[in-house]
Amino acid sequence: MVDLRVELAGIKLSNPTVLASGILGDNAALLRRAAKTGFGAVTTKSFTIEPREGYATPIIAEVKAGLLNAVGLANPGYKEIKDILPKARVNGVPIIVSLAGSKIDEFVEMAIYAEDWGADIVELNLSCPHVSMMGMDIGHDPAFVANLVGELTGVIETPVFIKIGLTDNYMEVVSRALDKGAAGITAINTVKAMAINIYAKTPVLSHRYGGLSGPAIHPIATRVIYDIYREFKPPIIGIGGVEAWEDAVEFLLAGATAIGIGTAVSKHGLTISKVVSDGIRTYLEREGFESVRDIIGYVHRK
Amino acid sequence: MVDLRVELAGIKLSNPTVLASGILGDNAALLRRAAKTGFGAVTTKSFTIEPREGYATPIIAEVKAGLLNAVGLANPGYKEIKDILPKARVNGVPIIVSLAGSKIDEFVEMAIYAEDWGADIVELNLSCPHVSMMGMDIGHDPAFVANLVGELTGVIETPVFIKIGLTDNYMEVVSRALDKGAAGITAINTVKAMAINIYAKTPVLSHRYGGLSGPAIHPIATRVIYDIYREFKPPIIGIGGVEAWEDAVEFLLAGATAIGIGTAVSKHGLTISKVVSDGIRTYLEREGFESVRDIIGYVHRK
Amino acid sequence: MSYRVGRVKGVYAHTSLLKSLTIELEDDLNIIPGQFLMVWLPGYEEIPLSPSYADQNIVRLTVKGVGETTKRLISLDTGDRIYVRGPYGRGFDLDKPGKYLLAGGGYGAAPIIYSAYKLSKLGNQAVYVEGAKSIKEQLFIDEARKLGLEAILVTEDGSSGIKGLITDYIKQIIGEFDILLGCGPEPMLIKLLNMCIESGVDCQLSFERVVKCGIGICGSCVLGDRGLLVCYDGPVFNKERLMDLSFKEVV
Amino acid sequence: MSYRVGRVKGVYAHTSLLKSLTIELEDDLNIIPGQFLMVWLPGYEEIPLSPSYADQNIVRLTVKGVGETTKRLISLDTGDRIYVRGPYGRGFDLDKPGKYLLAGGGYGAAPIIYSAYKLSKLGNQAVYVEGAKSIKEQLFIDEARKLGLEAILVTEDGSSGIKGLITDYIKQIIGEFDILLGCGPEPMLIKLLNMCIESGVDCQLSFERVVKCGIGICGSCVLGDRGLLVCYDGPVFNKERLMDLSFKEVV
Ligand SMILES: Cc1cc2nc3c(=O)[nH]c(=O)nc-3n(C[C@H](O)[C@H](O)[C@H](O)COP(=O)(O)OP(=O)(O)OC[C@H]3O[C@@H](n4cnc5c(N)ncnc54)[C@H](O)[C@@H]3O)c2cc1C
Ligand SMILES: Cc1cc2nc3c(=O)[nH]c(=O)nc-3n(C[C@H](O)[C@H](O)[C@H](O)COP(=O)(O)OP(=O)(O)OC[C@H]3O[C@@H](n4cnc5c(N)ncnc54)[C@H](O)[C@@H]3O)c2cc1C
Ligand SMILES: Cc1cc2nc3c(=O)[nH]c(=O)nc-3n(C[C@H](O)[C@H](O)[C@H](O)COP(=O)(O)O)c2cc1C
Ligand SMILES: Cc1cc2nc3c(=O)[nH]c(=O)nc-3n(C[C@H](O)[C@H](O)[C@H](O)COP(=O)(O)O)c2cc1C
Ligand code: FES
Ligand code: FES
Repeated sequence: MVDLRVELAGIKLSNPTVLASGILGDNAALLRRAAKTGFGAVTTKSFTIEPREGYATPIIAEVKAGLLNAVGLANPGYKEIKDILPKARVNGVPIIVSLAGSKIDEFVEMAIYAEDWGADIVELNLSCPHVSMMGMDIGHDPAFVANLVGELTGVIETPVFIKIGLTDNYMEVVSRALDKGAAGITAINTVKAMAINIYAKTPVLSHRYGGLSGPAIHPIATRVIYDIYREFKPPIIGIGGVEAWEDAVEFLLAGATAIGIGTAVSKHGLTISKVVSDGIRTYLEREGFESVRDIIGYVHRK
Repeated sequence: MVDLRVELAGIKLSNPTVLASGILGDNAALLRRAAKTGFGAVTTKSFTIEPREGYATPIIAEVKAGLLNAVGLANPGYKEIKDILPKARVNGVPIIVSLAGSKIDEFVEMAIYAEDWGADIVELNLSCPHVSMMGMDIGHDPAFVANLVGELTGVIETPVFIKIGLTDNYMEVVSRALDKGAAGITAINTVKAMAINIYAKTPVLSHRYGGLSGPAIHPIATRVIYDIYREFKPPIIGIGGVEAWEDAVEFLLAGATAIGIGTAVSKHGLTISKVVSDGIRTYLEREGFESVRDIIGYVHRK
Repeated sequence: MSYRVGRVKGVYAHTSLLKSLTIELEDDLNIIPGQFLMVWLPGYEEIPLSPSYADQNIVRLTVKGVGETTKRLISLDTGDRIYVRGPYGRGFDLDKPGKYLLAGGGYGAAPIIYSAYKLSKLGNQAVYVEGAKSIKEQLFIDEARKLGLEAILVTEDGSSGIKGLITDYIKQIIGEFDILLGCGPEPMLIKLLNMCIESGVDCQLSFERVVKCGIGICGSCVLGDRGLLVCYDGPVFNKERLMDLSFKEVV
Repeated sequence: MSYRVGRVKGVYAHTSLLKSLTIELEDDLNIIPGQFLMVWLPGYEEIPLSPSYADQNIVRLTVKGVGETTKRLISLDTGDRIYVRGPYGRGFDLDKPGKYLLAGGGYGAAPIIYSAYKLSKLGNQAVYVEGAKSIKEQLFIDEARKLGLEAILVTEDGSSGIKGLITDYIKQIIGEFDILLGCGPEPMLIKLLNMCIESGVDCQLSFERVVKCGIGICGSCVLGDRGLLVCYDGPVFNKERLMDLSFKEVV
C-alpha cells in the first residue's frame, strides 16, 4: 500500500488534496463537509477585516476553457473565524486560513486572531485579480511582500504561506518571502480576464473583470510551480485547473507538495478529492513508487 | 449586404480576419494559400537577422484547453523576405511582416528591408515567451520599446504595430509605443507555460517551456484588448483563441479592428477565415448593423 | 458561450407584481421540474428561477417582483431578450409510485404546476393545492384542472376556495397521500416537513437560499449544518436529507 | 493528456538497421493506412511514422535507423515505453473500385503493406511490388503472399526477385492496373507520378517532408508551390493534386 501522506511545513496531510480558497469556504458546515469528503486539508475563503458583500451577480461566467469569477472577496469578516474554525474542524483535517488585506496592520491583526482560533496554516492572498488595493495590487510588489512576511513571522508561529498569481516578478516575490521566513508558497491564483456576451454586448460579470480558473490556467500553473521548485524547493500548494488525478500528478512531478482544487468542485462535486487521491495512489503503485513524496519535484532529478 | 471591410492604419482589409504570425507563415506558397482562402490579411512568421533552425521536436504539446508551442522562432532569416513577399502577394491581400530581434539596430535593418520589399505593416514581436533575449525578454521594458518604436517610425513609413503579450505593464508599454508613433497594437501573443508527461516524467517540449495558445487564453486576450481600447483606442489586431465567429465578435466588441487566428488553423484548416467572416456577416445582419466597423469597441459605448 | 438567448413570446399578468413570461429559446432545453435556471438581464442581476412550465425550446417563468431584477423582469415586453444558463440543481423525482400531494405557496407554485404537467403525463395520481394571499394572486388552479387534476385553492383572506393557511388545510388531508411535493415560503416548508415526519408521508421540498454562482462553488446558498448546497444538492431535497438538519433558523 | 503510452511487445529485425516494432497501446486507435503517428521517445525527438500494420490497440512500426531518434527506436526492447499522438493526415483511399498496384520502396513499404491488409479485407484485387537494395532489406513479400496477393520483389543488386529499380519494373506492368498506391524515396514517387500521367492510371502517393508539429500549424512540411502540407493535406496525395505541382526540386 503506497503512502499518500505529505507534510506542509510540519502540518500533516493524510493525502495531498487541498480545497482551494474561495471554494465553498466561508462556512463551517461546508468546510466540514469538504474535510469529511476526503480533502487532505481545507482552505477557508479569504477573510478581510470588515465583512464584504462581494459583487452583484453575475459573479461567474463560464468560458470554453474554464471559469471566470468575480466574487469580490465576499466574506463575513475575520471575526467570524472564531465561530467557523472550531465547527469546521473534523477528523484532524488541517485548516488553512486565507487572509486578504491592504495593509500590514490588517494582516497582523487577522493572522494573530487566526492563530488564536487554531489555524494550521495562514495563507496570504496576494493575488486576487479582481479587488483593488488587495490581492494582486499589493502582491506584485516584492518589497511590500517581504515586509509583510517579515512582520507576520515575527508575531505568529503558525506557518505562513503566500499565495501568488501570474505576475512578471513572481520569482522575486517568492524569493523575498522565503528569505523573510515564509513557510511555503501557494500557486497560482486566477488570471485576470474578461468575457463579453455578444448579444448583450457587455461584459458578463457585473465587475467586468474576473479571474480565470480551470483547465485554461493549468499549463501556466505547471510552469510557475516548476520555476519555484527548481529555484527554491519550498513546500508548494499547486493550484490551477486540476480536474483529474493526472493533472495532480503533473503538479507533483513539477514540485508541488500538495494539490489545490477549486473549479473542478463545481463539475465533479467535493468527491473530486477522493477521485484525485485514488488516482494518485494507483499511479504510484503502477509506476513503482512507495510514497507520493517520492515523486515531488521528480522532473528536476533527470 | 453588410460591409466587412476594415482599415488598419490606412491598410485596407476586405474582412477583419488575419492569419497570425508563426502560423504556416515563413513560406510564400503557404502565405499565398492563406490569402486565397479568405484571410483579410496575412502575417509572416517572425523573421530574425540570422536564419534559425528552431528547437528540436517536440515543439508542440496539446493540452486540454489549447496548445503549447516552442518552435523557437524557426525562420530562414530576414533576407528571405525578398523572395517570399513578392511570391506571397495575391489578390491585393495585405502582408504583415513580423520581426523579432534583440537590438534596435537589428529591427531597423530588418524593417527597412521589409518596407523595401513591400510589407504593408511591420509588426514587432515583443512577446515571444520562449526565446531568450528576444520577444518577451525585451518587450516588457517600456523604455526599450519606446526607443525602438521611435527609431523605427523615424526610418520607415510603413505602419508599425507592436505585438504584446501578457505582462504586468502592458498598458505602459502600449502607451509609450503609441506616443512614439506606433500605428497599432497586436494583442496577444502566447502565455508562457509548461506541460509535463506523467509517464515520461519530463516536460513534453524539448525547450521545456512553451507558449500557451487557443481557447485557454481567449478571456485573457479579451481583457487586454478591452483595456487597450478603453484607454487609447488604437487600431488593434486582437488575437487569442479565436476558433469560431462568436470569439471574433467578442474581440470586435471589446475594441479589436481585426482578428488574428492561429491555433484554430490546426483544428479547422485555413477555411476558418471564411467561417469566421461569414459568421460575423450573419451576426451583423441579424443584429441590425451595416458595417463591422459599427461594432468595434461597442461595449465601451454603453 | 454559456448563456442561451431567449425572446419573450408572451407575458401573462396574474397581478401587477406577479407575472408569467413565456420565453422562446434558440435550442431545446431539458429541464426537470424543480430545477432552476440562472436568468440574467444585462444591467441587472442574475437570479435563480424555477420554470413553471417547459417544453422543448419553450420555458415559462413565473416571477414575483420583489426587488430590482424581478421587477425589471415582470416589466419585459414581447420580443425582449432574456439570458439563461442552466438548468442547474436537482429537481423533483416524479418516478416514485404512489399518490402525490402537490403543495405550492405563492410563486413557489411554479415548479409545482410544472411537476403536475409531468405527473399527469406519467399517469400518476395527484392532487394540486395552492396557497395564496387572495384570489387575485392565485396562479395555476385552472391549469391544474385542465390537466385533469383535483385542484384546491387556499386563500389567507378567504376570497376564494378554502380560507386559511395552506399548511392547515394540508394537515387535514395529508394522510390520504403517499408523497408530498412542496415549494413555497420557508415556514410553510418546515411545517410540511414536520407534518410528513409525523404522518409518515414521504416528501420532497424545494428550498431557497441566495444563489449566486448556481454551480456549487461559491458557497452562498448553503443550507443547514451539514453544508447542503441549494444550487447543487437541491433546490429539491428529500425527507431523509431534511430530517438530518436542524432548522433552528426558522422554527 | 495528448500522448498515448505504448509498450513494445516485440521487435523483428529485418536487418540491423531496419526493424519492425509491435506496440501495444492502452486503448484502441483507428488508423487509416497512409496516416501517420507522431512518435516520441523522451530525451530524443518526436518523429512521424506511418504504421505498417494496425489493429485495435496494436500498431506495428517499421523503422529505418537513419538518425538519432530512429536509431534509438530500433534499439528498444520488449517492455519499453513509447509515446504516440495521432493519427494525423490523410491516408490512402481504398474504397475506389478497380485493380490496385501497390508499390513500396524501402521503409516506404510500411503503409503499403498495411494498405494490402485492408484491401484484402475489402476484397479488392491487388498486386504487391516491393523495391529493396538487396534481399536482406526485403520487408513484407511473405506477408503479402500470406494475404493471398501476388507479391513481387525487385532488388537493385538482383540478390532475389527481379533485378533493377522498382520503377523500371512497374513501367512494364502499370497498364494492367486501374490505380497505383506508392510510397518510397521521392525520386521513385516522381517517376511513378509521371508514369501514371502518361498511362492514364490513377494514383495516390505518400510524400515525406520534415514534419515538426504534425497538425498543420508550423509550416515545416510544406510541399510544392501551392502550399500543400504533408502533415495535413497529405502525406497521401492523389493524382489531381500532384499534377498541379511543379516538382523542380527533384526531377
Ligand atoms: C432555486 C430558486 C428558485 C426560485 N424560483 C423563483 C420563481 O420561480 N419565481 C420567483 O419569483 N422567484 C423565484 N426565486 C426567488 C428569486 O430568485 C428572488 O426573488 C430574486 O433573486 C430576487 O431578486 P431581486 O433582484 O428582484 O430582489 P433583491 O432586491 O435582490 O432581493 C429581494 C429579496 O429576494 C431575496 N434574494 C435576493 N437575491 C437572491 C438570490 N440570488 N437567490 C435567492 N433569493 C434572493 C432577498 O433576500 C430579498 O428578500 C427562486 C429562488 C431560488 C433559490
Ligand atoms: C508521413 C511520414 C511517414 C514516415 N514513415 C516512416 C516509417 O514508417 N518508417 C521510417 O523509418 N521512417 C518514416 N518516415 C521518416 C522518418 O520520420 C525520419 O526518418 C525520421 O524523422 C528521422 O529522424 P532521426 O532523428 O532518426 O534522423 P535525423 O537525424 O533527424 O535525420 C535523418 C534524415 O531524416 C530526415 N528527417 C529528419 N527529421 C524529419 C522529420 N521530422 N520528418 C521527415 N524527415 C525527417 C532528415 O532530412 C535526414 O535526411 C516518415 C516520414 C514522414 C514525413
Ligand atoms: C469562485 C472562486 C472564488 C475564489 N476565491 C478565492 C479567495 O477568496 N481567495 C483566494 O486566494 N483564491 C480564491 N480563488 C482562487 C482559487 O483558490 C484558485 O487559486 C483558482 O481558482 C485556481 O484553481 P482552479 O483552477 O482549481 O479553480 C477563487 C476561485 C474561484 C473559482
Ligand atoms: C506554432 C506557433 C508559432 C507561433 N509563432 C509566432 C511568431 O513567430 N511570432 C509571433 O509574433 N507570434 C507567434 N505565435 C503566436 C500567434 O501569432 C498568436 O499570437 C497566438 O498563438 C495566440 O493566438 P491563437 O490562440 O489564435 O493561436 C505562434 C503561435 C503558434 C501556435
Ligand atoms: S450559489 Fe454558489 S454554491 Fe450555490
Ligand atoms: S509539420 Fe507543422 S505544418 Fe506540417
